Amino acid sequence: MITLKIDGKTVEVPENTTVLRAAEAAGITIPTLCDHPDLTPYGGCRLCVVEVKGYRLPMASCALPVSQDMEVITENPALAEARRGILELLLSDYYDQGYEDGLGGSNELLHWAEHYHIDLEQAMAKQPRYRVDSDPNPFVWVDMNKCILCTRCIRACADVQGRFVWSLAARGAHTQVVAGAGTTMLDARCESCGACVAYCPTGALNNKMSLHLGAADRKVTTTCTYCGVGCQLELNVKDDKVIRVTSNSDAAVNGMRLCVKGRYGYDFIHHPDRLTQPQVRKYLLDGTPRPPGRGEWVTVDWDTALDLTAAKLSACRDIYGSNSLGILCSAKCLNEENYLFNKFARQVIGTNNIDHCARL
Amino acid sequence: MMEVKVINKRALVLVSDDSESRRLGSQELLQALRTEIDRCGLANEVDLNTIVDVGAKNLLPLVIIYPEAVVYGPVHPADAGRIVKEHLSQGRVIEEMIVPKHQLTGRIAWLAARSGALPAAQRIVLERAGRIDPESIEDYIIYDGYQALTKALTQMTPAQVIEELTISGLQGRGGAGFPTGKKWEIVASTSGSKKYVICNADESEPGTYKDRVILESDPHSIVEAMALAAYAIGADEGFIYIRGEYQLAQQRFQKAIEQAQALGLLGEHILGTDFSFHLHIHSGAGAYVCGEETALIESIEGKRGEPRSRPPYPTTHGLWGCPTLVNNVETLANVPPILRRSGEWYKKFGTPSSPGTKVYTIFGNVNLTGVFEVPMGITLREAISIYAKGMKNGAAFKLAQTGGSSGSLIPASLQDTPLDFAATRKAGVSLGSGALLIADENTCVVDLVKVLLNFFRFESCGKCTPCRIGTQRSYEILTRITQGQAELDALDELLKLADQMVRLSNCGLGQTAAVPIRDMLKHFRTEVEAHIQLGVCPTGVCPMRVEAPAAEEMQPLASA
Amino acid sequence: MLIIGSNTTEQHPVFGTMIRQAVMHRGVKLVVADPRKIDITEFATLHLQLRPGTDIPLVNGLMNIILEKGWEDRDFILNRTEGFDEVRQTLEHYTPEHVAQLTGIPLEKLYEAAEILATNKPMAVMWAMGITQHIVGVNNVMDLANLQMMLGNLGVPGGGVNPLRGQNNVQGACDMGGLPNVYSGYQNVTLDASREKFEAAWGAQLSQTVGMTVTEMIPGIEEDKIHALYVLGEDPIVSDPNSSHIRKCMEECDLVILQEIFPSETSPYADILLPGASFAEKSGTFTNTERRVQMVHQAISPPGEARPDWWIIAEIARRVLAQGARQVQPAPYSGWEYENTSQIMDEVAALTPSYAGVSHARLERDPAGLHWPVKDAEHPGTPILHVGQFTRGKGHFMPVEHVPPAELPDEAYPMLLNTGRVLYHWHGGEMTRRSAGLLEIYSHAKIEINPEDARMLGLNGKRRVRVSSRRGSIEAHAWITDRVPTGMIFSNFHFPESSANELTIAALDPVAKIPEYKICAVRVEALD
Amino acid sequence: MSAHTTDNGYKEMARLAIEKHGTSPDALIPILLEVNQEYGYIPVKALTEIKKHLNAPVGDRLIQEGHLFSLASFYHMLSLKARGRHIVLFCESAPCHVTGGRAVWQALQEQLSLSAGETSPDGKWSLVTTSCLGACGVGPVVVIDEDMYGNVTPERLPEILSRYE
Repeated sequence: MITLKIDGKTVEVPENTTVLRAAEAAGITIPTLCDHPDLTPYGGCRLCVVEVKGYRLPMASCALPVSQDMEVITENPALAEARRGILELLLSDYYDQGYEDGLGGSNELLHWAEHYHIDLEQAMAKQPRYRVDSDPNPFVWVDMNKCILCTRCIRACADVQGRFVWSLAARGAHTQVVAGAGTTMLDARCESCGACVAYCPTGALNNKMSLHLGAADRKVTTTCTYCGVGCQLELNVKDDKVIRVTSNSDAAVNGMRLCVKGRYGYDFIHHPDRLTQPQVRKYLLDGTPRPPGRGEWVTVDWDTALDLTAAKLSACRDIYGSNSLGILCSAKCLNEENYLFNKFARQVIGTNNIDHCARL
Repeated sequence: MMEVKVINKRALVLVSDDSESRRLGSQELLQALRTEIDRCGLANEVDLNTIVDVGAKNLLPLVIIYPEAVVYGPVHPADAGRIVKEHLSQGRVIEEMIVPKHQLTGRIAWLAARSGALPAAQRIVLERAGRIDPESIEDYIIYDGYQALTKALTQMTPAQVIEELTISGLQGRGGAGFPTGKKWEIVASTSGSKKYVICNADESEPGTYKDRVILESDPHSIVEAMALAAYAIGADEGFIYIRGEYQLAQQRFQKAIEQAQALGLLGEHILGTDFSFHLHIHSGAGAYVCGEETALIESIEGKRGEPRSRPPYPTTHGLWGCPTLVNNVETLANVPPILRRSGEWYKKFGTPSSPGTKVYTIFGNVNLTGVFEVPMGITLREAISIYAKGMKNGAAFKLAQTGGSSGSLIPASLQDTPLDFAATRKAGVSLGSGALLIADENTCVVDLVKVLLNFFRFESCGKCTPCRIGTQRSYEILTRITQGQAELDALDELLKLADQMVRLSNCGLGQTAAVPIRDMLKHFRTEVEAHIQLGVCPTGVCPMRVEAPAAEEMQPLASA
Repeated sequence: MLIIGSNTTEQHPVFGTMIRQAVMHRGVKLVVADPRKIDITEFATLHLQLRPGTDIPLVNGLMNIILEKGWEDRDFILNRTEGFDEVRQTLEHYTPEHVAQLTGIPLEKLYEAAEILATNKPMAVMWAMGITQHIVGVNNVMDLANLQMMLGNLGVPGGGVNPLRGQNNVQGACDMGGLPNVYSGYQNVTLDASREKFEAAWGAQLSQTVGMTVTEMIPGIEEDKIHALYVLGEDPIVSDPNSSHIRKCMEECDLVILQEIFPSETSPYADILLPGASFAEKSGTFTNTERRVQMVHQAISPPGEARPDWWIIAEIARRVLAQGARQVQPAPYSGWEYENTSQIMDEVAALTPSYAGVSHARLERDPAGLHWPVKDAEHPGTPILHVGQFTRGKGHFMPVEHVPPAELPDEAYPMLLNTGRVLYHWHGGEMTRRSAGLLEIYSHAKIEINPEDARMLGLNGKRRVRVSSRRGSIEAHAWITDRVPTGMIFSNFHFPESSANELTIAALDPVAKIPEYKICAVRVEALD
Repeated sequence: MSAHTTDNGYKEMARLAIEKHGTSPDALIPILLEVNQEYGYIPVKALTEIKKHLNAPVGDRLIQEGHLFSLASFYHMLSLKARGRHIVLFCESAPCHVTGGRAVWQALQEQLSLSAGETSPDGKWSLVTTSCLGACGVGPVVVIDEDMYGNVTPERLPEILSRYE
């Protein structure tokens, strides 16, 4: 363990911790844009500079490992001025066309700019440098005019997803983030997991499906409905609609990771094909024999549907015996629901003919 | 193409000419000297000039003669004949007229420390340049080659090798002047089963090509030096990162490696000892920033040349995370001579604070351009007068830029500052790589700095905000000034950008990119303000109107 | 790490990303055994491209080499297991040379694989449907357990046999008694003690005989054994093998009740269609493949009249109990009055030892979830099974012999069909085909065909193929790729119009009754 | 520039470069230099072929076309654009600038009708700026293909350019 002093507070952290993380452990927030706890430190944006005793110039705390008896100052007028300078520089290359992005108001660059009282209007670039919406990926909206080259997307794709879709191209004033060999994301083997969007601090990479949908009323943490990994995700809800799915570093199974289906495959929930009314075949209501093809559907209320179902099931059981019924429960449904189906088959019907698609 | 220039002996005579000297007859002395020089037919070989603020009044007027750096004083007009005849004509120093060194004060106090030997006799780094066949290891060996390695491997411990270097006082020639012995010591004392030696031959500072000359004319000296370094720090593998454009240097170095391997001077069990060393060439691919040691390491590792955050430094976390020694070509070239002779021997050259010699390249608006090696501590004025044979077309000297793009702008008022690490640092000037760009009165400082910033905005790796965006914004402001489109507050903005680049950049590139801006505003503010307030470029270089769109369109590389 | 029969990066993408990172940053050595050059192979130290259906020879061959080299964990075998000698005898026929011939894997790769797997400890085996969906699925799994016992890799963190469950809550559905032979928590229906416990709890007499599996029920319709089906969120037409046969059976069924969120391929055969709620519209729990029980939280209301499935089944249960012959006595858990799923979980906990300590309140407090068995309200859960001791005491080695797949290519059907899913779609595709973006990226079924085969078939630039088996035929786009070896094609079942399950064979594993989805013989023809 | 610009040509080129330099990370830039030397630039298809040989994590990353592209676009000696038959390199560093480079640059652009980085429509010329070539003693410097011209003036340019077909 290493002991150091941050803003006069004594902090003890493991070796190889960065000063920024050590400060965080001590409850001190150092502004940063390029750093993220999940990603390899980069030291690019320089917003996180601090003063360290023994060093002439401010140091980037996100890339500086702690050392024994280090003395760090994280904020003073000179550092605030330095941060304002960095933010102004970043904003001078940041162009906002004015649309409502798909992040729901979580732009870290603008957050810090406001924190340091920067006149956004004056500081922002007046001209776009890139085409807005420059990639055809159906999930990821790309607007490189908002890119501050923090490379979180690149590192997310490398350190989290392991796919290496994004990289930096060119250098100096022309440096930019590109997919693959200057191709589209999908051509660069993108799996559309959206990790790059989740880590982007400015909305240069954005949720295309959520553009113009604004901020969520609330976020509901739940378990993904697709595969057996059981990722935790946050359903962002507005007006009783899911407008976006986000991930959270705290999730025990998956952290910030999600796959394309988990993050973006949610729109089936609101698909017009959804069954919204109980339906029964007309012949059942008429009490006539079953026609070929079972005849037409009639929409009914719940009581009708439930009574009819109960009547038909009891009849079948009473006529052919309990074991003439088969119950298929579902690996997509809740534990509680599957338990009830098991109870239904065994207690109510009296059969062990219950199974589900585990084998399929 | 470029050959090493044989340096002509010429002299520079400086006469003190401040008000006190004048009162004591310096103008008459000047006149007398000029007459005597003309009379002896030396007008083409001797430069006569004045100097002010030289301290001790009892010595005035005084005369300084370079390259010997001899100070006479007080000198009367009547002494002019003797000085010209004996000293300038016959090369005999007039001992009884010399000012004792302890009496030297003021801006010439440093001369006390200066060694007086003639430059031509002091070639250490370029000792063999032009004298041997660079593609012949036999030639190298005949001229004392591999003696240092043999001596080190058979008679010295690694610690003794480092000790000798420490005694020599050798400092890194890449620009920062870090003590070489200390650097070796750090790497040697860092534990690690694998260590590397890297020779930084990514010589990209505009105007600097001394390393190329060394590699092309004496490649074995670097092979030997790297082997010595490896022995001293406990490495068994080394890389030389040679600038991609230096094809001939790469070929010659490759040949040198093969020859050394064939003779058992590289590879396993060198000279029958337990010491093994494998040396590889890594070609640069065109990136100025790779001259920065951590960017260079990234580049060897197959990545973009983006400098790392430091600490940790390469001495402990270098190539592939292993302790790594990175030295510049010129630094290494000094190593075999030091070990062959001794650290004490080396210390006799140059100044006490910066022992040894320095190899310079000089170019620009001067009569003679080229490479020369002299003891540490010559002045800029000497370099121009003696080695570059004066300004071209008799134009007036306006400024010099030392050390390539990242160096300082030195105005005429600082011409007499000795070029060594300590003195330049004190004067707020960076010695840098040893490139001396000499510009005359027809050069517009704004135009020059704009060119420099244009260079930086493309050579910045783009990683950190202050450098990537700061260089671009600075370039845009400078462009506006040359177009007559700037307001006076643009200068404050420039200074602010420069300050951000210096304080907040990740590496030296961003930090030094600000130097020309600061120097320009420090030494040439009037000229810059003339562009803005009067709407004229005093030298007539700048267009002072909008020729093309100020900011170029940037095209995304992506097809999308 | 050994991945066998799992296309991890596409089927369990988030685990896939973790494996990639482990390889890159923790230096994990990865061996992938798969007939296809699936994505994860690019991260593999070694890819064993075995012939489909030769998993047992491969695993036996690896064990043979391990014994030959003396890499087995003798302490573990001696102290923690039994039956090793029989396995050793079986392994004798699986010489590396013989195995190389059976599997098509070069000899040196077998040796290399054995060395990587045996000398890097701990070593984890991950597998999925590529192991189980064979007529020898159970044997495959047992053989992997043999391998891990031999290497002492069970009951240690980072080791183990790790099945990756296909669906989000397969684990939970099994845990909850959604199987014909067990009540919740794998309490056997044929065991008197279990049955009596549930009879007392539910107040009803319960059946003593093991019920029918899904793969028996549907054909059972034809045999007049089954007259009514109540199907919850399933689409047997698309997801079961040999679709045309399934259609015929469903057609005949007297009563089909389908509880779903979308109309499906099965709904034309239904008599009553009950609109259920999606995962976003109800609260409860799912249990993931690591046996981790986690909360599902309702975020929005169900659309229209749709209702959570627990509400619907409870309503039906009450109504069925109210009429007809079967009577239920008053008992602690005989009723069907639930206000929420939390109450249901309390009932589960009361009746299920492995879930005894699980409650919604506890899961809300600890969002990391609980790994069952959770023995009581204080028990922390069990992330790793078999630490120190196997459930049954000693781990039992089971000798396993190779059995060739039920249907292999012949003259009429010369190619082998392998089936599975792709990254962008899910199972029958009911949800993912209704996600605009997913459909945009992957809009129709693609059949993977090796370039060499494509040339032989005269595909020559043509896009579409017809694939036929003894059971049916489909048309689809061809994707010419060396992901598949020659002689084999790969198809998914996400698109009903060209679902691979029109072709697959309903040959079942004798124990687990899992169909052999992974292998059948087909014929491929180029179209237009 | 002898390699074939066919799929097989790229394949062969990639194979040879890998054979020569290996697949460790430090081989990447040498491989790219080799390809650039062969074709005069780096065709994206060649990147794809190189990538195929690096089908396992190299260091802590899996090498994709993107990384190779990123490198190629970072280093100036590597070009991602096809270039003309003759490449005119103009040194735009300060030493050449103060000795008259500015005028030479204007003249060069006018006489070739090209801006920096452009290639003429007939594929004859590519005009490329470079930083210092270390020939500052004879600035301004222009390099055409392998030939270096020092002390260039606007007046000398037509004669120099006329030497190239």
